[in-house]
Amino acid sequence: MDVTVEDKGKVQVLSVNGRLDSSSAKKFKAAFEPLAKTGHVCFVINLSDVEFIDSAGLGVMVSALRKVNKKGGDVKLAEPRDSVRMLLELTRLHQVFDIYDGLSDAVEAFA
Amino acid sequence: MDVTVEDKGKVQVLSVNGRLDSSSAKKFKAAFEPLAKTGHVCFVINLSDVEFIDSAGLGVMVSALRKVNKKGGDVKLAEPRDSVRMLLELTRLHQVFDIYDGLSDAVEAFA
Amino acid sequence: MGERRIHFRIESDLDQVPLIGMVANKLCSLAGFDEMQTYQIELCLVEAVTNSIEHAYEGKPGLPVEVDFILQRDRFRFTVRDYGRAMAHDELNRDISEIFKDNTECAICELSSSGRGLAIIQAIMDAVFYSSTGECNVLVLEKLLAPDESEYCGDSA
Amino acid sequence: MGERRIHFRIESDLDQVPLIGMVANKLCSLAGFDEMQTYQIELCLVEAVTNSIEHAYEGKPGLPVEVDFILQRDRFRFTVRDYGRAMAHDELNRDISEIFKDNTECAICELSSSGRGLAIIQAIMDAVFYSSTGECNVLVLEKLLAPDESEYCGDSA
Ligand SMILES: Nc1ncnc2c1ncn2[C@@H]1O[C@H](COP(=O)(O)OP(=O)(O)O)[C@@H](O)[C@H]1O
Ligand SMILES: Nc1ncnc2c1ncn2[C@@H]1O[C@H](COP(=O)(O)OP(=O)(O)O)[C@@H](O)[C@H]1O
Repeated sequence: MDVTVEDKGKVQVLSVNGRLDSSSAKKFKAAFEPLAKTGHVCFVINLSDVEFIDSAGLGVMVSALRKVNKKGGDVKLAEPRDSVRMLLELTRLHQVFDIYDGLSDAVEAFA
Repeated sequence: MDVTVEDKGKVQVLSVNGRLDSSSAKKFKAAFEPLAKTGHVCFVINLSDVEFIDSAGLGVMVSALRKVNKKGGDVKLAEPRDSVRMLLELTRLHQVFDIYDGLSDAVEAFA
Repeated sequence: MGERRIHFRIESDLDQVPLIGMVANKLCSLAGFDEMQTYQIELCLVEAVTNSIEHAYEGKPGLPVEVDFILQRDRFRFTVRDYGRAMAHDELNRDISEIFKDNTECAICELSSSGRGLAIIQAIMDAVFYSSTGECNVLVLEKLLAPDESEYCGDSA
Repeated sequence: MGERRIHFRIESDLDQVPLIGMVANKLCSLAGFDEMQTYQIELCLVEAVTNSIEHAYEGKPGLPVEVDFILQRDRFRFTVRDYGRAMAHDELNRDISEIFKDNTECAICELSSSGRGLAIIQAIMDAVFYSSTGECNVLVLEKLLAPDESEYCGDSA
């Protein structure tokens, strides 16, 4: 799993690939936390290359959301595969995260 | 693994799919032997759908060849994948079997 | 043909979990499950193995986690065995709908970042059993095959 | 990261061999081997497990064959263990070039339909060891990774 960060001005896009699970969750935190510390509150997680996600993967996304939500920000999700979308729906987290089919739609939603 | 037989007049085409190994070799024999018994001596083994072959798979092809070779017949191989071709070359059986890239070329070679 | 069974053992290290997850994925697609079902079963296995490592062994490395995959005519069963601390008796009796409750916007600060693993397993699998003998703990998970899939599984190659 | 290791056990039944072969295939492609190398390693594992079933156990079903896959930084190693009759000491010392000798047309009637398994293993793997303690027999097979492949393997996900 790798996380790449793209600075789109107001919005930070975190693109994750591979498996977002208990063994890689710390890598996600290591990418997210320095950005949150420097005051960023608007995030898009690009899930298009995430092949597998488990409850620990959901967990790091929820903590990210909680952290920025307090400061008036948001974490939006873009381009989840069917399997990831299924898990978001099963756990009812699709009611908490805004989910977009296109990455640019997710970024523009912050405008 | 499955074997389907096609009667092309003089030539019998045995199309094998899946894995030709020690657990499926008997299925190959069960398809080949009745044909050999009824006097057929010209065979093409269509390997295009064989994903995996091991020494037991080579073994049943060699026995088939031995059986018909004595009666002036032949077993030709058609459309092996790269991996199967590698194994035929490694074991030097490519010197014993005529191997064709196209199924129809193999059948026509008996004309 | 009869059942097919394969036994695995990994050490209690989260880095080993993807490996066994991917093996499960492969076995499920061979068993004829579609892509979504395959993901769901892999997910349940990953949740179960992760729980053995994190909870039964409290994160201690080098301890055995054993998985058996058993493919029967009408069902796919797997068991996850550890030799650590047993799960509390009522963990598997919690109300799933409470864990996956409707989330309204204003409750984001109350959302938990954990505690969804067992509920995911219970929502996905057709049967879930847990037993603990003091020496070892076994979680048994079953998914039924659709009739045509079990026919497919009957073929040995 | 350190080595990754996974342990499997199947029963001595030829119908179980494809399963473990396909698992090996999956692990090899995860380890970064290309399609041809992956086939070759799967082939060697299948030959080795088949030999344990057919020769060490003389075809008797229900007996354990254990396989360990060990992925290290620079090599992929697997071991096949059985508890049956040991292999004769000189089987692994036979001259491969004798088994894979040039075949001329006229010799077809002399071609053997068996006896190629160990020679295939020796031709493909980088290292082959066999040891027998009286109680159990272990065949160890190793394939070295190309430098860039071992780099790929270093990534945990
Ligand atoms: N295999 C296990 N052994 C011991 N305790 C377990 C096991 N699995 C789950 N538990 C207990 O059940 C609780 C809920 O587990 P779960 O729903 O998977 O969420 P999480 O693992 O995120 O806490 C865990 O916090 C733990 O106390
Ligand atoms: N795991 C094993 N245990 C005992 N004997 C073995 C084992 N593997 C191979 N052998 C012996 O070595 C011989 C050659 O094996 P191999 O080259 O694989 O060909 P085949 O299995 O077709 O005979 C076998 O016939 C058997 O006598």
